[in-house]
Amino acid sequence: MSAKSTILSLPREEYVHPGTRACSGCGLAIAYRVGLKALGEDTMLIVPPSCLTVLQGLFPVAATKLPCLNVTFASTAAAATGIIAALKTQGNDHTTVAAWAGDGGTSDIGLQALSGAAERGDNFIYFCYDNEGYMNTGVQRSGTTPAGAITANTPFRGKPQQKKDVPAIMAAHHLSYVATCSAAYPLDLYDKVKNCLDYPGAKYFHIHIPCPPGWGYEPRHGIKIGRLAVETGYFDLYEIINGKLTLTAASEKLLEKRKLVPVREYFRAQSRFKVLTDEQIEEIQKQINEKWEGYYSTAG
Amino acid sequence: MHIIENGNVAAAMGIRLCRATVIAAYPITPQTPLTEKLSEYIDSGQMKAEYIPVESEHSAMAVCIAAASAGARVSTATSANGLLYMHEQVQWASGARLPIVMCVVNRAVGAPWNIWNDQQDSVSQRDTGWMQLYCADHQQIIDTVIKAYWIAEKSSIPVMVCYDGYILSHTYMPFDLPEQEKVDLFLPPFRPDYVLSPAEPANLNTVTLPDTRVDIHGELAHGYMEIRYLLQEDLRNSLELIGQAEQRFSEIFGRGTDPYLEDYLCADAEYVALGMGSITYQLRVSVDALRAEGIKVGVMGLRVYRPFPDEAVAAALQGKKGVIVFEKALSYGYEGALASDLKAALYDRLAATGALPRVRGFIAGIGGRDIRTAELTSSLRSAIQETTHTGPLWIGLNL
Amino acid sequence: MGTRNYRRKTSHSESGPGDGGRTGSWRVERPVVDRSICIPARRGKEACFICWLFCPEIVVSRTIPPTIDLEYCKGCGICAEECPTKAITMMDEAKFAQEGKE
Amino acid sequence: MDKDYLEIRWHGRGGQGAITAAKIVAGAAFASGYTGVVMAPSFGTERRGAPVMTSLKISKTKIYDLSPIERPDVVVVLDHLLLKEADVTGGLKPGGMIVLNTPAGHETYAFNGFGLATADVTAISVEAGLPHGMVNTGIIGSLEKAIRLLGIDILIRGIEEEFKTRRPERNSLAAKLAYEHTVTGD
Repeated sequence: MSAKSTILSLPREEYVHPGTRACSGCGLAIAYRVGLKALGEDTMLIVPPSCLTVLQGLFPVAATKLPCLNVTFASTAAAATGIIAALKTQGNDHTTVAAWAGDGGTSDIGLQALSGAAERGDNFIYFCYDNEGYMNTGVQRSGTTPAGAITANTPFRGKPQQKKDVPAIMAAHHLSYVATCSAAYPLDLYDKVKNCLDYPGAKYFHIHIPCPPGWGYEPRHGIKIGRLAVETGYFDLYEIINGKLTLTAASEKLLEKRKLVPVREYFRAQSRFKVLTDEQIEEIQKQINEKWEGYYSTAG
Repeated sequence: MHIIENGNVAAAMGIRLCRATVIAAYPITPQTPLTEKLSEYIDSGQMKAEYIPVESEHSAMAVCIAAASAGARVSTATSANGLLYMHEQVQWASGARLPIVMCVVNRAVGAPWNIWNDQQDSVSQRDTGWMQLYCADHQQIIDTVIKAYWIAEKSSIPVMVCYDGYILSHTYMPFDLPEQEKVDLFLPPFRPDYVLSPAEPANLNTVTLPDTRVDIHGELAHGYMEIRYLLQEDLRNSLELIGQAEQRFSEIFGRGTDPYLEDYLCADAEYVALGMGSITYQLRVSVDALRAEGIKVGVMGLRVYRPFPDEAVAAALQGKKGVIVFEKALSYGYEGALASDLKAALYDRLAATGALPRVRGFIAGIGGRDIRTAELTSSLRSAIQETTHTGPLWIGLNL
Repeated sequence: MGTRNYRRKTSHSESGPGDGGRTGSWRVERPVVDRSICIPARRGKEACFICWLFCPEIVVSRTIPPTIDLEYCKGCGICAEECPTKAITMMDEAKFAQEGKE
Repeated sequence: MDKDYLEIRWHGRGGQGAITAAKIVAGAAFASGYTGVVMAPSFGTERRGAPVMTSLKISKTKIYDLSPIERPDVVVVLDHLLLKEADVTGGLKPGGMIVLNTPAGHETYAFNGFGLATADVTAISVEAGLPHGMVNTGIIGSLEKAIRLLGIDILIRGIEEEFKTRRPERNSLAAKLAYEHTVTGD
C-alpha cells in the first residue's frame, strides 16, 4: 500500500452533484463519492439496476459528472468488457473502466458475467457496493444478506442462509487484486483504489455499505454502524494481492490489539437483527473468534 | 471473384469486409463456424478487431451494446435458444438506438432440443424493434451483411441478418466475393452522432419517466413514450433507407433486385407463393413444375420482414387470385406470423378494391424436417385448386 | 435542437444538480455549525473537515469555516454525529420554517 | 360535493404514511356501503422525506376508470411545507375542500374558492403519544371533520384494525383529537 491519505490530502474535485435521490444518510453516496475521487476524470462507468441507478439521476438529469452506461441487471461485467474492447480499438489504453453494482447485481444475477470477465482478465475495476440486500426494490434478501437479518421476504425469522463470500469467489479467479472496503473508512477505500491501478486484469472491490432504511438505524449513526462491523471482526478490511491476504486499516489494528468489540453491539444497533437470539449471537461470536484465531496465527 | 464456401463463411467474410472492430459471440450450433472463421481472421492478422470470448449470449449482446455505445462497429451472431437467452438485450439494443448487426443462423427452439433449421427463433423476435432481413442464398448473405451495416448506421437501429441453419450455413455454394475497396466505398467508417467518452460525458439509458421533464438547459426533454415512438417512426422510415441501400449497392457492385420482394415469374401469375429464406428458391422448382402444367403461378421471396413492407407487398399482389404462404415458424395459438402480417397488409391496402386475394398458409420444415420438393409442389397445387379456407396446413407431418 | 436528432431519440442525460429536486425539503432537522467550537473555524486554518469527508450529499463545503448548502442537505445528521468537537447540532426544521429562515 | 362519487388526493412525504391513511379511509368507505373504492399510491422513487401523492376514489357503484385524478373534490396535505413544493391544489374542483396539517392558524391562509380545514396534526399526534411526524391517523380525523362523509366511529374502528399490533389506542386517540380540534371555518 502506498502512502496513507488524510482528509486534507484528498482531492477536492467532486464528481457527483448534490440533490440526488439517494435516501438520507446513504452509505453508498459516501463510498461512491470517494471512489470517484480516486478514479478521477478519465473514467467510464457501467451501472446495472440498483440504488446507484436512482442516485445517479433520472433522465434527463445526471447526478454523475462522469460518462456512465446503464445496462441490464445481469450484464455489468460483460458491458465493461465491451467498453474496454471499444477503447482498445481506438488506441485508448489510459481511460479507467469501472463497474459499480450492488450486492444483488454482483453476487446473484450478475455473477456469471463477472466470472467471465474475471477469467478473461479484462482490465477494469469492478466495485460491488454491498448494502446486504435488494434495497432499491424495498429491502429483499440477497446472496450477501447476513444470516439472521430481517428483510421484506425473510420477514419473521430472518435469513436462514449464510452471507455469500464474494471476495473469496473472486480471489478464486486468481485476480491480481481483490480488496474489501467500507463506507465508514473512506480513506482506506481511496488508497486501495489508487493502489489497485498498478495491477493488471480485473480488480474486484467489495465495499460494505451501511443502509439506514435497509438495516434499521437512525441515519446519523451510519458511520458508527459501519465501524462497528469492522471493530467486532464481523466484516474485515483486507487486500488479496496475487493470492496473498493482508488485513488493512482498522482490521490491521485489531490484529495488533487482539481485542474485538462483542458482535452483540453491532447486532443490537440495527432493527434488522432484532430476531437474533442470544444463542445465535453466541454462535456467530464463536465463528468470528475462530476466524480471528486464524488471522492471529498467520500473522505470527 | 467467385468462391465456393458455406453460408457461415459468407457471413464472416461480410463482417470482415465491413471492418467490424469488436466481435462478441457465444458458440451455438449451427452458428459456430462463423465465429471460428472470425477468430481465424483476427488471429492471423487478416482482420484488426477485438474478439471477446463471452460466457453467454446475454453477455455477447451486452458487450456489443457497450462497445457500440463507446463508438465501435460491432458484430455478433447466434441461433435458436442463444437468441432467446439474449432477448432482454435485443430489446435493450433497439431502445438504445445502437446500430448493431447480428447474424441469426436460423434454428429450431427448445423444448425439446433440436439443432436443425426452422425460423421460429428470429420470427419470435419480430416485435423487438430490430430490422430483420432474410437471405435465400450465400450471395444474399454476404451482400445483406454489408447492406445491413449501412442501413443500421444510417438509421441508428440494429439489424438481424437471418439465414437458414445448415441448409445455407453449412452448405457450400459459389458466390461472388465483393472487393474490399468497393465495400469501403459503399460503407464509410462508423461515425456515430454520439460516442460515450470522458471527453463528452453523459449518462445513457437511465430511468426515464413516463412524462416529459426539463433538462439542465431548461429545455423540455422527451419522455419514455416519445423515445419509443421515435424508434417506431424511424423503423417505418427505414423502408425507404433499405431501398436506398439496394440502389447504392447495385451502383457499386452491379447486382441487386427489388429491396423487399424477390420476384420469380409473378408478373403474369394468378397465384403467388410467398416465403422467407431458402424455401423460396426451392419453391421456384415447384413453380416451374406447375407452370408446365399450365398453372400461372409465381413465387416471391420476402427479403425484409421488419419493418414489414406492407405497401410493396400489397402492390405486388394486387389482382392476384390467391397467395400461398410457406412458413417455417408460427405464432403458436394462431397461425404463421407472416400469413397474419400478409393478410393485414392486403386488408389495409386492398379491401377497398373489393378484390382481396385468397390467402392459404402452410407450415413446413419445423425442426429441420426435410421439405421434399414434390410435396411442396403438390401442396401448392392443392392450395390453388381448393377454395376452402382452413388454418395453416403442416407439410410433411407424420400424424 | 430538433426533437428528432439522435441524442433526443435516446435516454441521454447530462449532469447537473438537483435531480431529486430541492432535497433540502426532505429534512426534519437541520445541522447548525457552532463556529466557536468548529476546529478549522476556530484555528482559521485547514484542519479536521470530518464533516466534509462523511457528508453523503456533498453539501458541506471544504472552506474555513465549513458551510452547509441547505438547498440540498437532507438532514441525515452524520456530520453532527461524527464531528469530534460536537460543533454541529441538529435542530428541528420547523423552528426555522416559522421564522421564515428558509 | 357529490357524496356518491368522491375523489381525494393525498399529498405527503415518503415515510409519513399517506398510503396507510388512504387505505384506512378506503376500507371504512367500503364497509359503509361504497362498493366502488380505488386507492392508488403514486409510483416512483419514494424516499423518506420526498414528496409523494396518493389518490383515493370512492363511489356508490363499481369504479372502472383507474386513470389519475385530475379534478379532485378534496386534497389532504399531510405537511404544510408541501404547499411550496407541490401544486397540491392543482385541479381542485371549485368549492373543493383542502385538509391541511399546519401549525399556523386557519386565518393565515386564503384559499379563495375552496373550503379549508386546518389542525396542527403533528402536535396532536405527539400529544396522543405517537412519534414526531406520524400524522397519518390524525389527518383522518381532520378529513372526516372537513367532509363529514363516513362518521368518525367507523374510521376509528378502521384505524384500530390497521394498527391492532402497533399502539392502536394512540393512533385512534390522534384521530379523535384531530377530529375535535380541526377548524373548518364554516
